[in-house]
Amino acid sequence: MKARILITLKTGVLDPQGKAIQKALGSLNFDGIDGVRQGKVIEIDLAETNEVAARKQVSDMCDKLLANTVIENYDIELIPSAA
Amino acid sequence: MKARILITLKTGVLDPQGKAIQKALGSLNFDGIDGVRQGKVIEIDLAETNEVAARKQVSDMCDKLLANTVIENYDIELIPSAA
Amino acid sequence: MKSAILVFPGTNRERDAADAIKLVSGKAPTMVWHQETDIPDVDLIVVPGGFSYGDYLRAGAIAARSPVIADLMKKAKSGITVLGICNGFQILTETGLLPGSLARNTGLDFLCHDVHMKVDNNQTRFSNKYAPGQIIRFPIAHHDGNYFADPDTLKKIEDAGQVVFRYCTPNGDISMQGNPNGSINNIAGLTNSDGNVMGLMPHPENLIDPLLGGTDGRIMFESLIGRAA
Amino acid sequence: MSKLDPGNNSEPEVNAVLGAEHGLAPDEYQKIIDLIERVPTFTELGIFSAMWNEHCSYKSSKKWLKTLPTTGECVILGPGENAGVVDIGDGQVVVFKMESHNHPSYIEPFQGAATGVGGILRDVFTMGARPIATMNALRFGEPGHPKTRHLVAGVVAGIGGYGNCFGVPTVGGEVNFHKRYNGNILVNAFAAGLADADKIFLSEAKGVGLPVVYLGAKTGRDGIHGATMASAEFDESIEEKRPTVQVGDPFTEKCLMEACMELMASGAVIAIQDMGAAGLTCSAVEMGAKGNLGIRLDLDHVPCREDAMTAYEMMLSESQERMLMVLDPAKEEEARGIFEKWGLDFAIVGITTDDLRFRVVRNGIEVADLPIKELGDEAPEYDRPWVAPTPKAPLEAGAIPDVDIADALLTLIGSPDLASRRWVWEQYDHLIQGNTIVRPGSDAAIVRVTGHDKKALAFSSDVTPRYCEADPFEGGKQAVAECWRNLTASGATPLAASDNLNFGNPEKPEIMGQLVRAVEGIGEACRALNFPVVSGNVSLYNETKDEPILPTPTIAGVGLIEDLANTARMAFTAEDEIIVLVGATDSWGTHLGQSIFLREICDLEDGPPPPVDLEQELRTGNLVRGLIHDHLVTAVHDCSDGGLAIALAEMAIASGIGASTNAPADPSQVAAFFGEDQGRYVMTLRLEDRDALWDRCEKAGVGIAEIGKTTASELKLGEAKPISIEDLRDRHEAWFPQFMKS
Ligand SMILES: Nc1ncnc2c1ncn2[C@@H]1O[C@H](COP(=O)(O)OP(=O)(O)O)[C@@H](O)[C@H]1O
Ligand SMILES: [Mg+2]
Repeated sequence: MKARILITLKTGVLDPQGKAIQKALGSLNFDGIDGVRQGKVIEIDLAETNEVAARKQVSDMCDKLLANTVIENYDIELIPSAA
Repeated sequence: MKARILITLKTGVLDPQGKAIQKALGSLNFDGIDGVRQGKVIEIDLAETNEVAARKQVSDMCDKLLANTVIENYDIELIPSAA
Repeated sequence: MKSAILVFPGTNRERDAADAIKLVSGKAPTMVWHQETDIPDVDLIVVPGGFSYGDYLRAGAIAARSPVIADLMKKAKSGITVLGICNGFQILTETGLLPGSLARNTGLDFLCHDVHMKVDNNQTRFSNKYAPGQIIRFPIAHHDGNYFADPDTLKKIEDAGQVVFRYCTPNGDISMQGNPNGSINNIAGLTNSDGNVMGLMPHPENLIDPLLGGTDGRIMFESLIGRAA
Repeated sequence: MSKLDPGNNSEPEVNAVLGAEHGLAPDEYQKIIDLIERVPTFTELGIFSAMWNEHCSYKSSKKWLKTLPTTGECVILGPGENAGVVDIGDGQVVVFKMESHNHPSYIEPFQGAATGVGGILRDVFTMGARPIATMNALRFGEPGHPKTRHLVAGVVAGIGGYGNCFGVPTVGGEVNFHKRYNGNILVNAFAAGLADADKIFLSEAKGVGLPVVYLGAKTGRDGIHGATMASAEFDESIEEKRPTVQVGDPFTEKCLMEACMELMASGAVIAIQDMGAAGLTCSAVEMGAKGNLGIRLDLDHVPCREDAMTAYEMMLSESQERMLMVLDPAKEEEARGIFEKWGLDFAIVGITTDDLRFRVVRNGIEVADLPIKELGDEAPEYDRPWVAPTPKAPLEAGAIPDVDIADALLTLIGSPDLASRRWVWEQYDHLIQGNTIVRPGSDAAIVRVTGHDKKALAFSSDVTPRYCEADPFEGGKQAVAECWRNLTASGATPLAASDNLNFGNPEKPEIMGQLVRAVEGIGEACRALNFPVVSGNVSLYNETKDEPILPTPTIAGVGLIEDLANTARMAFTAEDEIIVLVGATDSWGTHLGQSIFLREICDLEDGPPPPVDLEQELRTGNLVRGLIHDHLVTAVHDCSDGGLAIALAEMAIASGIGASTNAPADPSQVAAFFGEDQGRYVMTLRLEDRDALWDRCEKAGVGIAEIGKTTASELKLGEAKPISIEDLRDRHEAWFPQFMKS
């Protein structure tokens, strides 16, 4: 099983990278950009094959390490391995 | 329209971050982890409402700025705004 | 004064901190490896600068989950003095011992240069040898020093006088001009609500000798000694 | 599918065509067959191509490198190991080297520059020295070229990203822009470390039947053919020569260094060699050949991070942050413990043998069996044809327009090659380790020797490529002289140098001529100044579509300061002091050929470069050092790019104190203020020391001219209109940040 975790900043939390990208896109003449946010994606190959157990394991990982839940949200997507 | 861009390292490119995360998860006693890769996710709010045009615009952004195509791949997902 | 310095893989300013402490207190600190579960009984625990675990994932994140942290939390809660410098500050926010978090510098670049700071609170064990409102000059060397706290937390911090140092211009203006990294309210260093744990981004340990351009950093260590002598 | 495709597991047939694809000329391929009396296996061909390419074998340059002076009173170990070793007294040595990472940095500037820093740091700590300082000499294309800004941003961030995380101060370097680097940038990285003289570690294996141990990061398919690429010209097919880019992991390198230091202290290390260019191949062959031993590697034990790697791939991988060691078997467990503590891989991958063969086994099958000494010793060595460059005619009398001196100064101080490099070095941690006494932005950086109150080392890196283009011999001399002069201006005694020779395609006689003449110039200057070359690196084929770079022999020098009290800075220290120009002829300045003034103001790159009188250089430098030691001068700055006017402006900007000069009696005001005559220093002194100073100059036979006084806050050059220091500083500081923002 593969887990894809999207980690994004909570609304209201400062995002200097997102802001800088927005500015840079502007100066490259891309327009119509109303906002940019940058986050992380972490992909984990898991031995676990049961979806419920996998989700539980990954959300534990997020709470304990992968996300700083004071400032970040996470979202887990599970992708079963091609059998 | 909102675009979500996943930027990940090409296969074979060393991912020190992923490696460090994998080790850290191991020492937190998570097991059955066969691999970890870290990438970036960038979310952009676009004024553009046409899907084809939006995809073209975002992939231009990726080539010109957002991704380092020497070592990174990107993948674009478009999410129409709730009207 | 007995002191200990925590060392994580990737820590790289532990020698600088040890030199400063030794110079001021005459006693070399004990180096404590991150795998250890007991920190010796000391008056001061320093979490030094560097790139623990390469700052991978988030600056300080992996270090904050090391075995040694449990005892650090325990000792901090019992009132032992804890000083986190640069990466140490980032680690302390990741453990929750200090409020808020440190984001990438607004300009996105790593920055190494001198900054000015105003002493906002000289009634702490870290700053009692500075004059109130004194303008001091410290070097910075960081990539993620942009202090952030949500409005409620920020209000609590400010109301309780937890801010010890603020970035300022050479003449003492607390403005964006004097702010190298975008920190909210120009916060360069702050304590926890009990006042025994402080984190700051600038490097007092690199300004302890006139030969190196000044001694403003030394005063912080002297403040700490004064208390624990 | 290309036969070089690292993903291709079925081995191609080995023949001359495949040899050519590996960069081996037909006669080189034949030489292999003659040597081993059979057709090599695919893996063996890979090994030969790695050992015999330009980067590892120095086949075009060796003949000329041998002519450089490499010994001296202070030299403990010259070229031949990972880095040079120089005595600094008290039982301590400084270990240093400079190395290029040009091609990779052009392809992926961040990672290319980062891994360049990683490589040079490894060279230094492999010898048992803890790194204390790094420098970087960078050349980019013209600022207006569409790629330049991206390359500058990436390279600077990459150097900072690696050095800052590793924890070594980056204290110096160079940045130049010129259109001849549009297609080939240069990234030369220097590192210096400290060690005890009796605790230097070498790569020579000793003892038969001992374990060969692999340490550090895992092996991937990174940079396979990196060394071959560094020996080929860029062309349209560069994309194809781009297998996987190497990514640096400074965190792992920092752990590797700490682990190596612990391991060395434990007494377990018999021989050690880092895996740099052509990784496992070069390191294993070198350890065996130097020790007159054979090596047998069993690749099944090599820690890999990718599946199904072939022997060929493993032997050629340039994955970073790896080491090879021969260990004392009695200490094996202790050694393993240290590496595990630091979270690094530790694997026994081979054994030393007495048969002088280099044997490689994969899946139980021997895939290489080669004579180990011949792999290095029999590498081709060429005496390539060369032609001496034609000397440039002196500038014509009317070539120099009469311009406003003040306006010209304002233009020059904010021009790409003279503007402040603050934007660059503020991204480098230059303070870590708490010993940086003089920060970047001065003549030489000064770093205190840990554990000493007074003792320090000075570092400088220099070369003026436009001089080398006009006359490689004088340019080579000048690079050495300027480095030596910068060290001297800080009060240091220059000890020794490392050279990084960057040139175009040596198969072209005119390029080979540049190399030969530059090396001759460097040799002559090093001999005259007692400044031996103890390490270095050669980077050739820096050309794209037939356009070579400017010849760029970078010189990085190290000087010793016995007492920090006896040093000088370039900042003026007080108003109303006398300003003198020492080392001058009767005139304040004469030479405008190849000057910055000529290029920036007249849009002309012409004439011969300024000649260097080495005997005069030595006399002047020794005098200046004596004056600094005796505290007879209060500020010292060497006169280089941009001449006297720029030197004065830099001293004013550094201090906030102004200067006013007399009107020079010279026939040309422009030459007086902007001439780049060599061997000169601008200094200040107190009024009461005037007689003593003139006396010293006279005794030393060194020319001195009193040129003016320090003043409040303006710079006034002769009759020209005064310029406020604020204006000068603004111009000086503005260019780089503005360029990077635009
Ligand atoms: N231009 C040079 N001048 C003097 N010595 C050089 C020069 N180029 C290379 N060397 C020396 O040749 C040896 C081999 O260099 P190199 O292959 O670059 O080292 P490494 O194997 O550490 O990468 C080193 O000892 C180096 O110092
Ligand atoms: Mg080496």
